[in-house]
Amino acid sequence: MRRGGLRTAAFRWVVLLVLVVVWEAATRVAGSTFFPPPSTIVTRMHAMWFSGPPDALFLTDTAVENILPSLGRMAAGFAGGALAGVVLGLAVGLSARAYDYLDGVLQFLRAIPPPALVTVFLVLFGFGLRMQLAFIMFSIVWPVLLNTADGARSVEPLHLQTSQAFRLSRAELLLRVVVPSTLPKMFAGLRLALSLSLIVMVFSELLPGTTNGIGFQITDAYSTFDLPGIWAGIVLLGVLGYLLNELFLVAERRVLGWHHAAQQLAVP
Amino acid sequence: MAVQGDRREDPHVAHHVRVSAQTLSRARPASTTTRWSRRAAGALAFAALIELAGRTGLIDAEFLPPATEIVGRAVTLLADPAFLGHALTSLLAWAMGLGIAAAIAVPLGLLLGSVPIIDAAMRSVVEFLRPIPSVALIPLVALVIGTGLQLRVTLVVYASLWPILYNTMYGLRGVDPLAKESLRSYGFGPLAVLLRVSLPSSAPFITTGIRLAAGVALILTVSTEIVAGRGEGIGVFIFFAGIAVPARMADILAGVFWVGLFGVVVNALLVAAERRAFRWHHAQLGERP
Amino acid sequence: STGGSTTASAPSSAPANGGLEKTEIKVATLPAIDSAALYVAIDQGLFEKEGLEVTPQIVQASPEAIPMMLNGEIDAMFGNYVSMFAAHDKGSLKLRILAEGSRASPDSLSIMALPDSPIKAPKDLEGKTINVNVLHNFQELALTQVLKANNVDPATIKYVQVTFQNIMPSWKGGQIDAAYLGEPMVTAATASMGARKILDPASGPAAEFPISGYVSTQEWYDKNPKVAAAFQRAIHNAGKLMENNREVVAKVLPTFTQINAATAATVTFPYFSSNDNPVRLQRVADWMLEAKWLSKAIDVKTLMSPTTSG
Amino acid sequence: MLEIDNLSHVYGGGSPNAHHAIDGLNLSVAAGELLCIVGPSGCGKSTLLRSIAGLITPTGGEIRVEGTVVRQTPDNLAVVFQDYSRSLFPWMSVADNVALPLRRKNMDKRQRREAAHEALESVGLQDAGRKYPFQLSGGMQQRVAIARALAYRPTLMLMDEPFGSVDAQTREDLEDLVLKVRGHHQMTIVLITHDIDESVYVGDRVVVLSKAPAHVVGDLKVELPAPRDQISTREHPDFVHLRAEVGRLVRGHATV
Amino acid sequence: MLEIDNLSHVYGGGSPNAHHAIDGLNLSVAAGELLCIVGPSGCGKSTLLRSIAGLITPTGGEIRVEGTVVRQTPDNLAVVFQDYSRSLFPWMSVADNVALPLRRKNMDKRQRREAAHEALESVGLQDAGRKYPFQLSGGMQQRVAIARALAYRPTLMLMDEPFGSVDAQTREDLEDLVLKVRGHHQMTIVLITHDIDESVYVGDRVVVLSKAPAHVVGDLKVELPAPRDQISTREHPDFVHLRAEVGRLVRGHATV
Ligand SMILES: Nc1ncnc2c1ncn2[C@@H]1O[C@H](COP(=O)(O)OP(=O)(O)OP(=O)(O)O)[C@@H](O)[C@H]1O
Ligand SMILES: Nc1ncnc2c1ncn2[C@@H]1O[C@H](COP(=O)(O)OP(=O)(O)OP(=O)(O)O)[C@@H](O)[C@H]1O
Ligand SMILES: [Mg+2]
Ligand SMILES: [Mg+2]
Repeated sequence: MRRGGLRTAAFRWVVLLVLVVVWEAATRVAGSTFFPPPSTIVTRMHAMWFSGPPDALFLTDTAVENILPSLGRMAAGFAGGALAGVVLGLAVGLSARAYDYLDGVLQFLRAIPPPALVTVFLVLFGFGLRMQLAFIMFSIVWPVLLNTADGARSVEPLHLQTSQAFRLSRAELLLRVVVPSTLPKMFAGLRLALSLSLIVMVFSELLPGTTNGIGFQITDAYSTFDLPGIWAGIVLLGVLGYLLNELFLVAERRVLGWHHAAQQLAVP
Repeated sequence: MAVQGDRREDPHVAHHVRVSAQTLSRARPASTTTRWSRRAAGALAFAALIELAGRTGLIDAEFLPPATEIVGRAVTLLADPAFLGHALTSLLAWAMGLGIAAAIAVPLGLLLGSVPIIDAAMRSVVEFLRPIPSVALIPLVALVIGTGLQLRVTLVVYASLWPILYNTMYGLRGVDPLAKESLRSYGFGPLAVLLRVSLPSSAPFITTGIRLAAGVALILTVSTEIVAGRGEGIGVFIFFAGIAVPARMADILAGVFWVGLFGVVVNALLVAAERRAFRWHHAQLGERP
Repeated sequence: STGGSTTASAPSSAPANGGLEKTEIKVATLPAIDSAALYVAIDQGLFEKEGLEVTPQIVQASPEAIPMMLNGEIDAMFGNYVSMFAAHDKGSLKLRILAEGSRASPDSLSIMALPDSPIKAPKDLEGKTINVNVLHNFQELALTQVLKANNVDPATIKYVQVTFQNIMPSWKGGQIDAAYLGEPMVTAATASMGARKILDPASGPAAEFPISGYVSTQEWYDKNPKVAAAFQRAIHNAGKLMENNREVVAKVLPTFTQINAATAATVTFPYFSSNDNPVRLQRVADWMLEAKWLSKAIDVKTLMSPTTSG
Repeated sequence: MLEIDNLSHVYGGGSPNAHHAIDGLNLSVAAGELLCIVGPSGCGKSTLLRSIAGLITPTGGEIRVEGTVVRQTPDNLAVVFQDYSRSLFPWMSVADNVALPLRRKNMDKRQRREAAHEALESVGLQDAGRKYPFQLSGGMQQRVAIARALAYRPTLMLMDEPFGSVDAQTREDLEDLVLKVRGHHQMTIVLITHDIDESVYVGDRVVVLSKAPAHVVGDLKVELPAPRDQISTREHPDFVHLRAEVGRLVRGHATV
Repeated sequence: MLEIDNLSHVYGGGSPNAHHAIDGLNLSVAAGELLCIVGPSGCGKSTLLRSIAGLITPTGGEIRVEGTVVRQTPDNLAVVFQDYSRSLFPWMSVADNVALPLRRKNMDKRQRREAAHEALESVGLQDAGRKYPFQLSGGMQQRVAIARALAYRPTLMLMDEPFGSVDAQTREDLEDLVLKVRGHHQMTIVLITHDIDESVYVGDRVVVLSKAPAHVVGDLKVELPAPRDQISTREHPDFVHLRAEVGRLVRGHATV
C-alpha cells in the first residue's frame, strides 16, 4: 500500500518534470513572446515574490502584500461558501418543503453571471473585502449545495429506516447518518469549490476598489501586456491550486477513510 | 439529568423527531399542485424582496430597480429582434461549450477514475490546470485560436469540464464493489465492468455534474461576453447597457433575468430527464417516480 | 512619402486601389468618443477615397485587441498610448503608430466632487481616494503632473480601479471621495447631480495630453506601407473635418457608443488630431519612464511615420 | 401489546404492476410473548414487519401497539432487518453501530460503550468492536445487527430472519440468547423465520402466513416446557408434532 | 477440476489489526462433484470462495482451476454471493439482471431473454421478470441471484449460502433444482451452507472448516443413493449418521 503510494507519487512527479521539459523546449523553439519558457517564468516569479529575506521565509514585500491577502480572501470565502452550501444543500436535500420553496430561486441565482451583478454587489456590500467575500461565496456555493443536496437525497433507504426504527433524534439522524453518508458527494462538491474559490478570488480582485492580490497583479500585468507577469500569476495559481488540492485530499482521506477502505474491497 | 428526562417526555420534541423522519423517508410526498404553488411562492417572495428594497429606498433604485420594472423591461426585450439575436448567439456558445465539455469530461473521468496509472500520470497536470482562471487565459487563447465564437466556446469548455470530470471520478468511487465483483465473476473484463456497472451506477452523480456544468457554462458564456465579447451575445448586450451614462440597470438586470430563467428551465429539464432515465434510482430511494 | 518605384506613387488623393497592398482592413476600436475619427472617416467616405474599405471591430478594452492584431485577425487597432508603450517596452509587441487619434481637450476629463463634498479645491484632494478605469494608465499619468503643478503631493492620492458602470454607485456610496470622469460622464454628472469640477487633469503640463492613437505592428507596417499611409491620411483628413464641425461627430457617436443624439450634441469632445506630432507623444513616454512604468526610454519618433496628409 | 386489524397493503397502488402484498390480516400478540411468523418467500412477512415498525403506511387496516394506533415508529422498538448488511452504517465501527441507538436512552458515553460491548460479547463478537462492518463476514454482520437491537433493550423487538447467515451452533446459541433476554427484560418479540424447527423451538406461538397476498392460515400455540433446551426440547414429542404441523401448513402454500 | 494448495489469506497484512482468515488450506474437487463447505461463522468460507473466483488474491498458496493457476476470474464460472441483494444491479429489471452475463455467451437477444425467463421460472419467479430488484422480497432477490448463475450454465458454480433467505419448501425445491441442473449440465459446484442437513442432502462430499484461520478439519464423502429424494434420503440411516458426524465436527469449532 504505502510503497505503492510512494511509487505513484514519484511517477506523478516524473510525468510533471517531463512535461515541463517539453514545455521549455517547445517555447524556446517557438520563441513567441506570448509563451515565455518556464525558466523565464520561474525567474520572474523568483524576482517578484520569492527573493525576500530569509526571516520573511524568502517572501518579498510584493508577495506579502499580494499573495497573503489573496489567500486570506480565498480561505474566508471558501469557508463561508462551503458552510452555506452544506447547510442549504442539506436543507434542500432533506426537506421536500424547503426544496419546493427554494429550488426555483436557487436555480435562478445559480445561473446568474456574477460579473453582471457587480453593481448590485457594490451597492449592497460596498468596496473591498466584504464585496469580494460575497462574490466568492456566491460563486462557489453551488457545487457544494447541489452535490450535498444530491447526496442527502440518496441516503441508503435502509439506513434511514434503521434510524427511524431506533427513533434517533433529528440531530442524531442528521449528524450521524445523513451527513456521513452524504460526505463522499459533499467532498466532490467541496473539491470543486476549492479550486473554484481560487479562480473566483482572481475574479474578485478585478472588482472595483481592489488594490492588491494575485488577481490584481495579473490584471495589472495584463493591462500593460506584461506576458511573463501574466504567466507568473498563472503558474503561481497552478501551484497554489495543486497544493491546496493535495491538502484537501489529505483531509478527505482522514474523513472518508471508511469509504475508501470499503471501496478497496474490489480489486481494481 | 432532569432536563434530559424532560426532553424525552416532551411531546413537542417527539413530534419534531417524527416529522423529520417522515420527511426523510418521504412517506407522504406533497401533491404536484402544492409543490408548484410552493415554488411560485418562493419566487414571488424573492421578487417581492427586490421590489421592496427598491421601493423603500433601502437600496438606491437607480442601481437596483424594482422587480416589476426589471420584469417589465425583460418582457419588452422579447419583442426586440436585436436582443433575440444576442440571446441566440449566447445560446449557441453555451450549447456547444457544454456539449463539448461533456463529451470530453465523461470519458476522461471514466479513464481517470478507473485506470490508476493514467490517473497518476494526469493528476498533477489536471490539478495544475484546474485553478487557472479563464480571465487570465483570454489573451493567450485569443492569440492561439482567435477571438469570436471559438474563444467563448473554448473558455466555456474549459470551465465546465471540471464539474463533470470530478463528479464522474467521485461517482465511480461510490460504486458498490460487490456489484462490480458480480460482473467480474462472470468473466467480464474491466471495460465491460466499467460500462455495465460503474457507468450506470454512477450515472445519477455524473448527471448532477452535468447539471452543475450547465450552470457554469451559462455563467462563463455571459461573463466572457461581458469581459471580452464582440459582436453579439447577452453579455455584450449587458456590457453596452453598463457603459451607457447613466448605466441602464433595468436592461442589465432584464438580461440577467433571462439568463437566470434560462438556467431554471435548463435545470428543470435536466432534472426531469434524470428522473426518467434513473427511475430505478429515485424509486429505490422511495421517491415517487 | 511613396513606396514602390514601378507602381504609381500615391498622391494625397490616390485613385481607388492605386497600388495598395490590400484594400480591406479591420481595425479594432473602443465604444468611446475617442474613436470617433475612424467612424467619421468611414461615414464621410474618406477611406473610400483612399481606396480602403475599413471594418471597425469594437472591443471592450484595448489590451484585448493586441492578441487579435498579433494573430492577424485585425490589421490595426485604436489603443491608448500608455498600454501600447508598456506592451512595446515588455517586448510583447513591436509597435508602429499609424496615426495619432485623440488628445484631451479642456473639460473632456475632470476630477469632480459631489455638491456636499468637503473637497473644494485641488489641495483638498490630498490623501483622498480617486477612481481610475485601469490602474497605472494615462489617467494617473496626467493627473500626477497636474497635481504637482498645483502643489498637491501625488503620492498621497489613493487610486482604485473602478469599471465604468460602477463609478456612479461607488461615488454616491462614498467609496470614492472624488471621481475621475471622462465624457460623457462629466456632462451627465454636472447636469444630473450638480457635481463640481475640482481640477482638469488635462491642463497645465498635461494640456492636450495625447490619449489614444491608431497603431499596428511593425511587421504589418513593413508589409503594408502604402495602406498605412492611406490610412493615416484618411484619419488626419477626418480630424480636420471634425475640428470645426461638431455635427459630423455627433452624427456618428450613437452608432458605436451608448451616447444618444441628445447627449452627443452637448458633450465636450476631445481633440481629434489632424497631424502627427512626435514631440507631444514623447511626453507620454517620458512621464512613463519617470513613473518607472517603462524599463528604458522610448524614442517615439522611431515608431511614427511622417505625416503625408496635408 | 400488539394488535393488527384487517391489515392490507398494496405496493404501487394504481399502477399497472401494483402488488397486493397483504390482505385482511388479523393478529394480536400479548405482552411478553415471542411470536414466530413463517410463510412462503415473498408472501409479505417483511412488509408486515415494516408496517408494525411504522416504516410504511399500510394501505388498509390498523395496527395498534400498546393501544395506540401506529402512525410513526412506536417508542422502544427495535428491528433486526433481513438485509442486515445494508442496515449497518459503514462509516462507524461495529461498536459505534451498536452504541448509536443508545443515545436515545439516558446513558452517558461510558455506559453506552459498556452496553455495546456487552451486547457484542453476547453474540460472540467481543473482539470485533473496533472493526468496520465491511471487515466482517456476513454472519458477523448479522450478529452485529442483533447485538444492536439487544443492546437497545426494546419492549417490542421485531426480527426478520435474524439467524439466516450463521452456522448451526451459533444459531442455537443465539436462539437461546433471545429466549434468555426475553425472559430477563420482558420483551415482546416478533420473529420471522424460515426454519420451522426454529419457529417451534423459540416461539410461544407460531403464525403461518399464506402466500401473497398474505393472511393468517395457521396460528399454533406452542406449549413446550420452559426453559427450552436444545436437546431435550427438540426431542419432546409435542415439538416433533408441532413442527410437522407447521411444515404441513407452510408446504400448502409454497412458491416453486 | 479445482485444486487448492496450502492456501492462506491475511486481510490488512502489515497493519496492527491484520486478520488471518485462511491458513494452509488444502482441498481438491473433482469435475462434476458437488462439494459442500460448512464451518463456523466468520471462519473464512466466503474468503475462500472469493479466492477461487479470482476476486481477491490470496496472500499465500495456489488455486488451480482445470489445471491453470487462478490469477483472474476463470472462464465459465458463476458465483452466487452471500450478500445477494447488493450483487443485483438496481438499474436493471430482474430479467435483464439474469440475462446480462449471457452476453458473454454466443447468444442473440431473443435467446438471452428466453434463457433468462426459463431460469427465473425454475426458481419460481416467472412473473417477476419485469420488476426491479428493490421491488422484490429478500428471498426473491436471492432466487434471482441463483437464476442468474443457473442461466449462465457455468462449468464451475460457487454458491455462498444460496438458500439462506427462502422458506423451507422453496429451499427443498431449490436444492433439488441444483441437483438436477448439476446432473444435466456437468457442473462442478462448491456450495457453502450453514444447514448441516442440507450439506449432507445435496453434497457428494462435505468439507468442514475450522474457525479462523480456516483449514479443513473434516472431509466426508456422502454416499447416499442417487437420485436423492427429500423424504427418503433424509430418512436413510447413512444420512442421519453423516449429519450427526458433520454436526459434531462443526460444533467442535463454534463461535459463541
Ligand atoms: N475486507 C476485510 N478486511 C478485514 N477483515 C476481513 C475482511 N473481509 C473479511 N474479513 C475477516 O475475515 C474473516 C473471514 O471472513 P469470511 O467472510 O470469509 O467469513 P465466512 O466464513 O464467510 O463467514 P460467514 O459464515 O459469517 O459468512 C472474518 O473474521 C472477517 O472478519
Ligand atoms: N417496494 C416494493 N414495491 C413493489 N413491490 C414490493 C416492494 N417491496 C416488496 N414488494 C413485493 O411485496 C411482496 C412481499 O414482500 P416481502 O418483502 O414482504 O416478502 P417476505 O414475506 O418478507 O419474503 P421473504 O421471505 O422472501 O423475505 C413481494 O412479492 C414483493 O415482490
Ligand atoms: Mg422478507
Ligand atoms: Mg460468508
